[in-house]
Amino acid sequence: MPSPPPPRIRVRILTEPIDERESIEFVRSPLAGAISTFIGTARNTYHGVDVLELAYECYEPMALEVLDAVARETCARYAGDGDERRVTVDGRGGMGVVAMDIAHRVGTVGVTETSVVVSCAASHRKDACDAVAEAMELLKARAPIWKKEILDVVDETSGTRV
Amino acid sequence: MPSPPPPRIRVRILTEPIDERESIEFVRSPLAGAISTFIGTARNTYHGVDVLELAYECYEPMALEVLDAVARETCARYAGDGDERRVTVDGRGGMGVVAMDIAHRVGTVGVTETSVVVSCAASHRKDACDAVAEAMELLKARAPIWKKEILDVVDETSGTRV
Amino acid sequence: MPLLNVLLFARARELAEASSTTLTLPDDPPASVADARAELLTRFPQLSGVLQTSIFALNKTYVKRDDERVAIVRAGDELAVVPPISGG
Amino acid sequence: MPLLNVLLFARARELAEASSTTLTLPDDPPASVADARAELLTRFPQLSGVLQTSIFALNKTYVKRDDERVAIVRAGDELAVVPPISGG
Repeated sequence: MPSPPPPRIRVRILTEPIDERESIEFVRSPLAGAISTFIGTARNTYHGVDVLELAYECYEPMALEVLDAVARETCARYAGDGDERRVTVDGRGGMGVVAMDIAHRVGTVGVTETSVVVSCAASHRKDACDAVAEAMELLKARAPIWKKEILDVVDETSGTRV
Repeated sequence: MPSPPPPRIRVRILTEPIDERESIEFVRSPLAGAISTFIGTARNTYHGVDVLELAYECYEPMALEVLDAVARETCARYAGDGDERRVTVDGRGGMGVVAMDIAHRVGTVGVTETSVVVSCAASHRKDACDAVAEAMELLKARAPIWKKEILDVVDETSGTRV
Repeated sequence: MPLLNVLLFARARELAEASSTTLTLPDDPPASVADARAELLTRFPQLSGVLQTSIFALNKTYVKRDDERVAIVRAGDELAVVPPISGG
Repeated sequence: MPLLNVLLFARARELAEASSTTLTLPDDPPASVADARAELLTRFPQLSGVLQTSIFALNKTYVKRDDERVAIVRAGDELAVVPPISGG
């Protein structure tokens, strides 16, 4: 029985638009029957107020370390035992998670544009989906990244948008 | 408070390769802060035996009706109340799911190629991820689609691959 | 005497060596999906195994196994043999 | 007298009108993150509010609020003020 290979992991902080397809292709693997991708996009409202765009700021060297740790922890948690001979009825097992890609954009992100992508490939469906959900939870809890909503509200004192 | 628009829904059975990016762009919306995409891919092993390719067969008119029903039920289940003024701490709410795209490929699907894509956009993260997971469960339980693994095993009687 | 269109998929299609067939069934009393199942078995004895694990879809709606006796088939209806599905 | 590099982000950066600063702290006894927090408040009183909800990262590792007194800062260390994060 082959043991699972170490997961392929990539993490990036990008100032340019994120290419979701390239993220999917990065994780695609003959060992994987499932790819799950989460894409965070800039919504047009914040607590009911119109949003013009988002501005993301990042402590980049630390953020890269945190994202790498998040990916490694998540891949380890959803690793498989390499046994592909068994029928899986629960959407897990086999090689488990085999690849993960995390990319976060910084700078100005327009409405509908992508701010973050997490892609994960696994032998089976639930490992892939759960690993992505968990990586997003950990990213939001730990990565030193800040979002600021640029709202369509003019400050009456300064005349600038807030 | 605006009420959520009816969800945009598209379902397809395709003989050509599925374009994952196009599926993501179909669901992308200024109302959505989250897009979740699940991609089923052809794995290189089946119960430990090498797989050469997959062959999918479909009862197409019924499959399209089932996929449409799956998308509508799932969107209804994760619909929001339109209230974007509240802070969401649970990754749900607002407009809920605003768009879903389901595409299933039929015919020959090579190893690593995509057999199915489900994309969903929602105001918030958990609604999008849970709706995709649920749509996949329903699709697997109900859609009249059959997968056959073409294995790298030669039948000794006929001399053909099984 | 309704003429029923029957579609065969996956293992059922392979064993019958046909992707569709037609069945002629009695109409008094009206025939049911259960009658169609019996007639299919007579016509294609090689489907015996796969029919045990298949359900039928009548005009694109699944018929529960317990409802096959009460699901009436009419001339021009489309009945599909649905072996265990495996999409995704 | 360690010279400590301090990075300021988000609301802390906006209020201080600076993305970084340096602090000179006593080295006998050695200064801690808690001392840096106090010195920052003296230097930038306008950070009073945001510092209450911020944590520090020392050389790219978060320092728990309860550990600020025991986390020693050394010359050349990099200390970051981390207001509540909101990535994703």
